[in-house]
Amino acid sequence: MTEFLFAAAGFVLAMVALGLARILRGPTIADRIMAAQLLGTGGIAALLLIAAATGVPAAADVALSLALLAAFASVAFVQGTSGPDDSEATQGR
Amino acid sequence: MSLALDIFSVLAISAGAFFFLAGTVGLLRFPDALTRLHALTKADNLGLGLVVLGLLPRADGALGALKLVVVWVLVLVAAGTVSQLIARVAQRVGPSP
Amino acid sequence: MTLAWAFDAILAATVLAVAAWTIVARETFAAVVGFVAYGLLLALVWVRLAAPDVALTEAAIGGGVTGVLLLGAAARLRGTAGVLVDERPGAAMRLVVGVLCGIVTAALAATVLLLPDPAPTLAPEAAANLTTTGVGNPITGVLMAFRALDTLLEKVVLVLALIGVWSLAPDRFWGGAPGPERRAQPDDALVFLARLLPPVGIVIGVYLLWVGADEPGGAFQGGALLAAMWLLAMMAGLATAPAVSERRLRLVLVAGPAVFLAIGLAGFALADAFLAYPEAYAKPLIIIIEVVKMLAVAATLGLLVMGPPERPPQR
Amino acid sequence: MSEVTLFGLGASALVGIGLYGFIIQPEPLRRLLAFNLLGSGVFLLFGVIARRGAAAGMGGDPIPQALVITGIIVAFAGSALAVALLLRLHQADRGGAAPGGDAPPAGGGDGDRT
Repeated sequence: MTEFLFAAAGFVLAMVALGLARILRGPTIADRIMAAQLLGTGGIAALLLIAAATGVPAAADVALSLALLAAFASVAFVQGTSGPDDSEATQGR
Repeated sequence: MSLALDIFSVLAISAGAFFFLAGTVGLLRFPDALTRLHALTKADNLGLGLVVLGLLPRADGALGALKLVVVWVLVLVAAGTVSQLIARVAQRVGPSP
Repeated sequence: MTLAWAFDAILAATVLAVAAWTIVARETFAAVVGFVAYGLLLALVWVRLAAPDVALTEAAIGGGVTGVLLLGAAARLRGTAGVLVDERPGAAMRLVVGVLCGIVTAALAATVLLLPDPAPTLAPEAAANLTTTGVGNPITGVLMAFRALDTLLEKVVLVLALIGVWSLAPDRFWGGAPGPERRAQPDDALVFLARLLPPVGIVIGVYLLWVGADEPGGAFQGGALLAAMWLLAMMAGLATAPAVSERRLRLVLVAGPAVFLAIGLAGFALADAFLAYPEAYAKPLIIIIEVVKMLAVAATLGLLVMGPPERPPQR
Repeated sequence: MSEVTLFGLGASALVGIGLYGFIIQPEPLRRLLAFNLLGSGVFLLFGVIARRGAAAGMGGDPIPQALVITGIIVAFAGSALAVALLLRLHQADRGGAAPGGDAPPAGGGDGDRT
C-alpha cells in the first residue's frame, strides 16, 4: 500500500510539473495566474498522498495552510494584473 | 475488512490520479486561457476530492478525517471563486495571440 | 523504497526547474508567479525532510507574503524594466558567471556528499530536556526555551525592519496610513472570498498556535496566516490600513518583544537566568509569549507588506 | 544515493541558480528575487543537515529546523525593507515625485490606487 501511495503521489506531482511548465509559459497573464490554482489542488493532493505514505504528522495542517495560501496568492495575482497598462503585461513569452 | 478498505483506497486514488491526468492533458491541449481554466478547475478539484476520499480510511481518527474533508471543501470554495476572478482577467486581456 | 526516490527526484527536478524559470523569465510578473509556485512547492520538500514546522513557515512566508510583497513592487515598477535591458550582460559575461556559480554549486555539492557520518545531532539532548519546558513539540521547545534569545532578537529585527520601512515615508505622510485610499470595488466574487476565507483562516491560524505546543505549528505560522487573511480583506476593500501613528497598533507591535523581554528578565529573579522559566510555570509562560507573539507577528508582517505611509495623517 | 543527499544536491544547485540570477539580472527587483532563491537554497541545506541528524524519535534535529524558521522570517523582513528602499529609490529617480501623485496604479499587496 505504501508503494502504491508513493507511486500515486509521484504521478500527481509529475502531472502538476507538466501543467506548471505549460502554464508558466503563458501566453496570456491569465494562464500564469493559474499556477497557484494548480498547486492548490495538485500540490495538496501530492502532499496528502506522500504524508499518508510516510506518516508525517500534521500533513493535513500543512495542506490546510497551503489551501488558504494558494487562494490568497491567486487573489494577489489577479489584483496585481489590474490597472490600465496591463496590455503591457500580457506580452512576452 | 482492511483489505476491502485498501481496495477502496486504491480505486479512489487511482480515479483521482486519472482526473489529474485529464486536467493536465486539458492544460496542454486546449487552445485558450478560458478553456484551460475550465480543464484545471474542474478536473483537478474532482481529482483532489477522489484522493481525499481514498485517504479517508487511512486518516487517524475522526478529527483527521474531518480535516481532510475540510481541506477539500476549502479548496473547492476557493477554486470556484478564484476561477471567476481569473476568467475575468482572461476576458479583459483577450484571447491569446 | 525506489518509488520514494522517484518521487523525490521528480520533486527536486520540478523545484529546480521553477527556480530556473524565475531567473530566466522575461517579465517580472511571470518571475514572481514562478517564485510563489516555488514557495508552495518548497513546502512539499520540507515535508519530505520531516520538517512540517518549516513547511508551514515556508508556505506562509515564501508562497504567501513574500509573493504579495514582490507582486506589489512589480506592479509599481511596471514599465521601468525596458530601460535596463541594455545593462543585461553579454554572452561571455553570462558564461563566466555561469561557470563561477557552477563551481559554487559543485563545492556545496561536494560538502553535502562529504558530510560526516554519523551526522552530529542535538536531537537526543533536545528530547532529554524537553520535559522541563512542558511543551511536546521539540521545535517550539527550541524556539521558546533552548534558543529563546534567537527568537527574542528575531522579534526585535522584525520591529526594526518595520521602523526602517516606515522611515522611508516622505515627511508629510509621516503618521499617515500605508497604501492608497481605498476604492470601493464592486467585485462581488472577490468580496465573497474575502468574507469567507478570513474567518476560516483565523480559526486555522489560532489552531496552529494552539497545537504548536505539542505538534507542528506555532506562533510564526499562525501569525503569518493571520497576516495573509488581513491582507486579503484589505485587497477586497473590506478593511483599511491603519495609520502608523495609531497607539493601539504600536502597542500590539511592541508587545511581542516587550512581553518576551519582560518574562525573560523575570527569569533573573525566578529562575536564576535571563530567559529561564521557572519549571512549574514554563508552559503557561511560553503560551502567553506565543499568543502575544502571534498577534505581533501578524501585524508586523502585514504592515511590512503594506509598506511606508502614503497618505497624510488625518487630524 | 539517498533521498536526503538528493535534496542536498538540489539545494546546492538552488544556491548556484540564485547566485547566477543575483549577478546577471540588471533589475533590482529581480535581483532581490534571485537572492531569496539563494537564501532558500541555504535553508534547504540546513534542512538536509537537520534531516541527517534524525535521532531520539525525531524526524530531524530540531535545532537547525528552528533556526531555519527564524531565518525565513528574518529573510522576509530584509526583503520587505529592500522592497521599500527600491520603491523609494524609484520615486527619487523620477524626480522626487510624490507617492500617490502621478505614480502608475499599483495593485498587488495593497490593492488599487484611486
